[in-house]
Amino acid sequence: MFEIFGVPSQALFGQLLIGLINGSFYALLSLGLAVIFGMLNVINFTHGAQYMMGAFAAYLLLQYLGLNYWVALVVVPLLVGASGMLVERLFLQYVRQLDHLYGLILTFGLALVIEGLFRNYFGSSGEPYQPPDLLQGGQNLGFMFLPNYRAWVIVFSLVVCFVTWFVIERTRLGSYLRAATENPALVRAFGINVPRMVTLTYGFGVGLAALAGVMAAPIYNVSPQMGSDVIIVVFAVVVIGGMGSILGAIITGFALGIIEGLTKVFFPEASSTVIFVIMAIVLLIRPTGLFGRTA
Amino acid sequence: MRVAASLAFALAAIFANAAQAQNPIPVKIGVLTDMSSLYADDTGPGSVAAAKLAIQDFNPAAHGMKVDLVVADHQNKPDVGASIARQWFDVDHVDMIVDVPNSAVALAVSDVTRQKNKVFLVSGAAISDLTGPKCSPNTIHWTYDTWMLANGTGKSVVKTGGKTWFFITADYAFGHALQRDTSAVVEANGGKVLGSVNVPLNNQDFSSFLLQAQQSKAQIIGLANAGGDTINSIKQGAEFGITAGGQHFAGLLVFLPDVEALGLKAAQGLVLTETFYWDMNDATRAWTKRWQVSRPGKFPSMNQAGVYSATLHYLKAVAALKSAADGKAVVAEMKKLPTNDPLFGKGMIRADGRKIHPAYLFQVKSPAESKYPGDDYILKATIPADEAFRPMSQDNCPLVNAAK
Amino acid sequence: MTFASRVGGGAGSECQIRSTSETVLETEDLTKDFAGFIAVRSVNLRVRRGAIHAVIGPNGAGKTTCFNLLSKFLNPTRGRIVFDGRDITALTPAEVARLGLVRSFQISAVFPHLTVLENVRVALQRRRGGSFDFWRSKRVLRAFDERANALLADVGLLPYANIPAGQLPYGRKRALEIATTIALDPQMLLLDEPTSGMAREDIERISTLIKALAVDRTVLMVEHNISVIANLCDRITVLSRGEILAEGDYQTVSADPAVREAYLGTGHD
Amino acid sequence: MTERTMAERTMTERTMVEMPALLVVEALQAWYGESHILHGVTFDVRAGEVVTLLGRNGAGKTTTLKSIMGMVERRTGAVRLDGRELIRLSSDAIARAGIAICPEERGIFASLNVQENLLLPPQLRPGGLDLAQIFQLFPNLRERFSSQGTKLSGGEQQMLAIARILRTGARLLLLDEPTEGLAPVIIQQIGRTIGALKAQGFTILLVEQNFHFAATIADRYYVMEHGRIIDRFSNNELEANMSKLHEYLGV
Amino acid sequence: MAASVAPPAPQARVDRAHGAGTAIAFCIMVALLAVAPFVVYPVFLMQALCFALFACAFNLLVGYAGLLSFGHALFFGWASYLCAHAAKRWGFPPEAAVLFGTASAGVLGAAAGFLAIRRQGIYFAMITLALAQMMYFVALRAPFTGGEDGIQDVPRGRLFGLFDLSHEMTMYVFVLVMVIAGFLFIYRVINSPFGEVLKAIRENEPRAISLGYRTERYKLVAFVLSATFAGLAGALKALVFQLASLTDVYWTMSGEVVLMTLVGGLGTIFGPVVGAFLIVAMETYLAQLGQWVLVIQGAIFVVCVLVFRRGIVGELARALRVSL
Repeated sequence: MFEIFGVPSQALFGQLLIGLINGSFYALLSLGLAVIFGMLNVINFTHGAQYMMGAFAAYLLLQYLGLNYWVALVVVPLLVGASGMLVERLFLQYVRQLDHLYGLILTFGLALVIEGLFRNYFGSSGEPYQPPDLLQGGQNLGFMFLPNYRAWVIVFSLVVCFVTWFVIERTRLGSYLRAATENPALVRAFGINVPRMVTLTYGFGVGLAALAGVMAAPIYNVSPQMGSDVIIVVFAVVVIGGMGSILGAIITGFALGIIEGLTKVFFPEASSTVIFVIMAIVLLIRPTGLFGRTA
Repeated sequence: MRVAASLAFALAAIFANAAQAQNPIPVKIGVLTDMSSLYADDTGPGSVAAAKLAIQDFNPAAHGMKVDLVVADHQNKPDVGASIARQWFDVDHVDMIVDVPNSAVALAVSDVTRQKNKVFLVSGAAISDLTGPKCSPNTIHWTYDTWMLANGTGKSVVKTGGKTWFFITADYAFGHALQRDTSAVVEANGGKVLGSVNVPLNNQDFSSFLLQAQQSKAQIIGLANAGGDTINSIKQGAEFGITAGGQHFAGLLVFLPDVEALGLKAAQGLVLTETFYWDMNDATRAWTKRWQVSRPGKFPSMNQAGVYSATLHYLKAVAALKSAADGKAVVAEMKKLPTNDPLFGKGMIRADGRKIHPAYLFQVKSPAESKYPGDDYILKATIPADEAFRPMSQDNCPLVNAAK
Repeated sequence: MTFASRVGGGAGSECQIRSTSETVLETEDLTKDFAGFIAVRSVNLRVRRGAIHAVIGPNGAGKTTCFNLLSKFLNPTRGRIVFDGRDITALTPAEVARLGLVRSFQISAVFPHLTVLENVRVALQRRRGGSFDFWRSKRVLRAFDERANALLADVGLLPYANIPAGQLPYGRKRALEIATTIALDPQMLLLDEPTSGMAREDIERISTLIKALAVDRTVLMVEHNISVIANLCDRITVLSRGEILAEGDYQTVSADPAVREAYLGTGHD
Repeated sequence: MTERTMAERTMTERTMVEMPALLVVEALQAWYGESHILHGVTFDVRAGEVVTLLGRNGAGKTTTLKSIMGMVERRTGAVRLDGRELIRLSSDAIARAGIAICPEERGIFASLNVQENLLLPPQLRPGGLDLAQIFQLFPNLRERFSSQGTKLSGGEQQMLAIARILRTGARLLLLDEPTEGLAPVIIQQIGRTIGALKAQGFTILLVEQNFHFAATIADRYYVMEHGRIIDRFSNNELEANMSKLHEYLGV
Repeated sequence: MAASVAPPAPQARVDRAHGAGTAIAFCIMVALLAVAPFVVYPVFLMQALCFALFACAFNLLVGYAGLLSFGHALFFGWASYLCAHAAKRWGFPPEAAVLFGTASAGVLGAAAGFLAIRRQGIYFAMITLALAQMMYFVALRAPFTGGEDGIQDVPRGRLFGLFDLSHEMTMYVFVLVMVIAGFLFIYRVINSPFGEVLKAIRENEPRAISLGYRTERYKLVAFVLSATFAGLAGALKALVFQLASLTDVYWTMSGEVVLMTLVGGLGTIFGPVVGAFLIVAMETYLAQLGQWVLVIQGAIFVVCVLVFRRGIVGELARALRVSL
């Protein structure tokens, strides 16, 4: 066993792996945010609240309908995604053409409303949610004990990220999305119902947030403020990756998870600030983020 | 238009309070608490319900008194808390503020209370400085404090074999104080602190810190944090097999609602110190039943019980003085009168403002051991009242020195 | 040709000693490569002092890119730009403007929420100083009103002085933009399609104005309207696909078969 | 030209050509935000024709195409395709009714490759060309099939922009300055392509500044100024109107 | 096509007419604020005044230079800390402590502005956010800031050695005078030769550059001015509450000032003041409602964006056809 900066290498492997797990959540959340920004030109501040709704939906399904984790994994993104589509039809469609500021404030207001309602009904301590039986326990990797559920989180979110990337970058549907991002009026003039596509895209982005919420439920405390705790960080991830860049959001999400993990070893107090330091540096060097198109 | 409306609203609020019948002795109590955030379940609406029960049990009419209650949310911001306190004292004629979880807010409110010569009864906040360097003739620290937590949990854990410790500490003054006090107790009792890690507030993922704790090979992982942070640490600790690997958590500040939120499966085996448990005896159970009328399905925390106990004692003192006007006098009267209530039993208030009662070391039951909702704790030890809190000699409280 | 060091009208004007070399603007091997697409290729342009020089060419020939390079809104991939004997290749757009090489834009560039008068005043203010005076009232700017009104009168915008510029019809916005540019009293103007989208009477007014301006300035303009070019310009450079196709006066250029083909299309007349 | 002579000419044309109008535009007005761009545009295009809108920059030609396609913020008047009123439809519905547009600046999507650009407009009606037919018309596109759209040369981009709207099944094509910024050889090629499309039965409404090019392919012309149609003539009247046209277009 | 053209009015007359509306509104505002402490709780008013100044300073940047900073808490909060520290630990008299806090905010503004103005739009906002969060971290860790307890029990002291600020009314007069002075100064900046250039840059930056303006310098000056006045507001708040805390440097404070300005009316003179009073009133008088505060606040933002996009004063000015 050798040491790196006074930290045993084995410990470091563990930390890297944990960073990757956290990165999975950042990647999933920032992916949804990037998809929404790319298509709707709206910075979706409600994303955190929708992530929280995902976790709560899983909890409620289990509590009141007895539906387990695996069902929730499928049903919750659909439900919360549908609620997102409603939000898009009721509110967001009116701010899409305006300055980003208005979309930001509107979605921020919605996030407050949602969080407030959940606090009213569920209090703030949060609710327990157990990992599914299938994924109980864990593996001893030698350098650390890896809970099965965490391994599942990495694998599953990699798959989701890849599938999303594939759909957007490699399929016909994705080509509609990309084209509509560049020039929605023209795509519409080709006979594609762009407003409906926009609604579905928002629903999809929100569904991704809800999916992340379901996956987070067994790990983190299911509480109304879990979304507002994470939204600013995810927001920073998207900016560092380059607004609207799908690949940028995924790679940056995982990478920042790892960097944050390492910070937790070497300078734990700064672990929640390191992302902002990186954001400042990246923006000073690359004005449009790591993967953003240069204007 | 809306400015005018909000001004009118403000005016109405102020005048409504000014015009009140003056015949009975008026007393106004303000529950200043966290209604919406981190500590809302440990205090918040439950504290309000407890204060109402205290007023009801005291029966103001019988003592020729009229007691009003106001409530506000300090949002865990010292400036918000201080400004509400100021406004209550200046405008709304509030005589006493009770509860105030969050140490920073409590310290700020304590300053304001002393300036305005009113009464401040702390139940929710933990920091022992309130009866130490920051003690005040207008403040009583009721339910618990950091020294008591450190001493209760730290001492008994070391005594039962938990010799080596690793701290996961919330990176702010309260966390550091808790770690400092506990380390002192651990070392004084022959234990050893192997390391610690400071974690930013509202961190979601503790696995990295748990891994560091695991690698320290310490027997005990002391959690010098609170609320959601504690819940997440324990929940993820179970996941990473911390307890299965032979290490144990010591929750330095854990309340019953936190245990409920965690679920017994994750929390089982956790050792913690509290001064009140709803299922202690018939009196506490009867009170809990009444409390649950307004908080269905919940179980009261020690903070909420403390609000009841403090409010009741305060009203007795006011009744004895027949006036709530002079805060210092009321506090002095409260210190003079022995305390007695169904929740904390008999006790007293020291010159430094410390309420003295026994503390209890509990262990969280396993799901199998729990027979009914809320059946969460096994009583491991009772720390007698005279040992539970920091002796006045170690206080550095200026009030006590002045008295000498 | 005039080599006058003209004193601009109104108070607080400054004198500029202008060097008397024949060529005021010169480019050497000017090239702009947009990630593989070469918009401007090895252009060697030479503009005589005091001339009205037109750059023409079909859409997409690189005229606007060329303008952006000259005014430094784009950095050239290769080549050199010399203005008034000074190498300006490495300067910022603001510095170039301060040297007296001022451009207009293809799409009308006004400050839409400022009034017409304020639009011109902003330009006058830059020349006359005090632009960082945040502690003084903007009433001091009234000193510029006389000059601003005179400029507005020149372009026929005086009746509109107090309406927000954004409310002007398109053609008048162009006129305002030109008035604003002139307010700087530049040594050389780069006008990007000054008459496009204008009604005929406006075109005449602007043509007259440009002619009057060029008495003691150099004008380099992109223009589509051949009659304007024929009337105004001393010299014409024809760009096509980023390269100079021909150069000369109107007669020479219009007789050039290559120009006819490139500019007018595969004509058959 | 006076109203009366225009009316007379319309009469003669009607008796000459008995074909029904495929597209009828009547009193079309359009706005961008506060600015009123079209002030009552009226014209028609008969099935199988190539009709060109001429006019200077800013005359409203492009806006006319966009208004037909429903791509402006607000419009009034009438736009009828084969007798069906389209003025209230959204642009995707108009596309499904059978009109396709090839916009100014070509509208090639930078984030899509040639294949994706080509396949982007969905097939909305029967009767569109298939890929084989398209490659016959534009052999270059087959070679550059997987290049990024904006990496093509200007001419290739223009080909791509035209090619992709041929698949949709639209019978009426709106082409906005297809020769803009292109080399003469390419312009000739585009001219031939438009001829071929006409032969295949497509109806084409063209916006052009280059009337020498337009003259090689168009059947009729409308001249626009300040958001109105100010003149019209057919191809065989072109020579006679040459001087007037020079004045209109300012060349 | 012919635009509705007003008969040519001499510019001076228009200025005066425009100024008259603003002057009347200003007089009403001052009169209300002079009477207010006899009717409304003065500490509440002082708090609202501090936020009003903060929002005005912020509005100078976003409303007139078009730069949306999402990190203004940095200047507000740090000025608050430094003023509190100077008054409490170094025993500065209140005027010197406020001056020290304000000046420090200006210096911080110069440093942050130097980095941030190189970027635009959302990226500008993000850089300012990042810088502010980094300074939040410093505030959390630095020994003198007292962590989450903040600097408590800050003495208000005697102004110029004469006026005892521990009297609520004296303090109110002091705060009122400072805030009005700040408000007037910001008004002057907006209506100065410099302000004209700033507006031109906001409207069309490339055009301003082509006129020879080195726009980044103007933006930097605007940034520093905005930071300085945000600092003045923060320093005053520290004295009013006798407390400087982490709340004021956290990003939520930056968000709050955006909301105040937006609700009141972006780019209007009085909007930020109205917005600040409204939001502070809401937070104070709705505090009893607990969790519902969040819901009500959120709903107000949604309604504002959907219905009153110009903000209260912006919509009012539009309805009355005056500039406020």
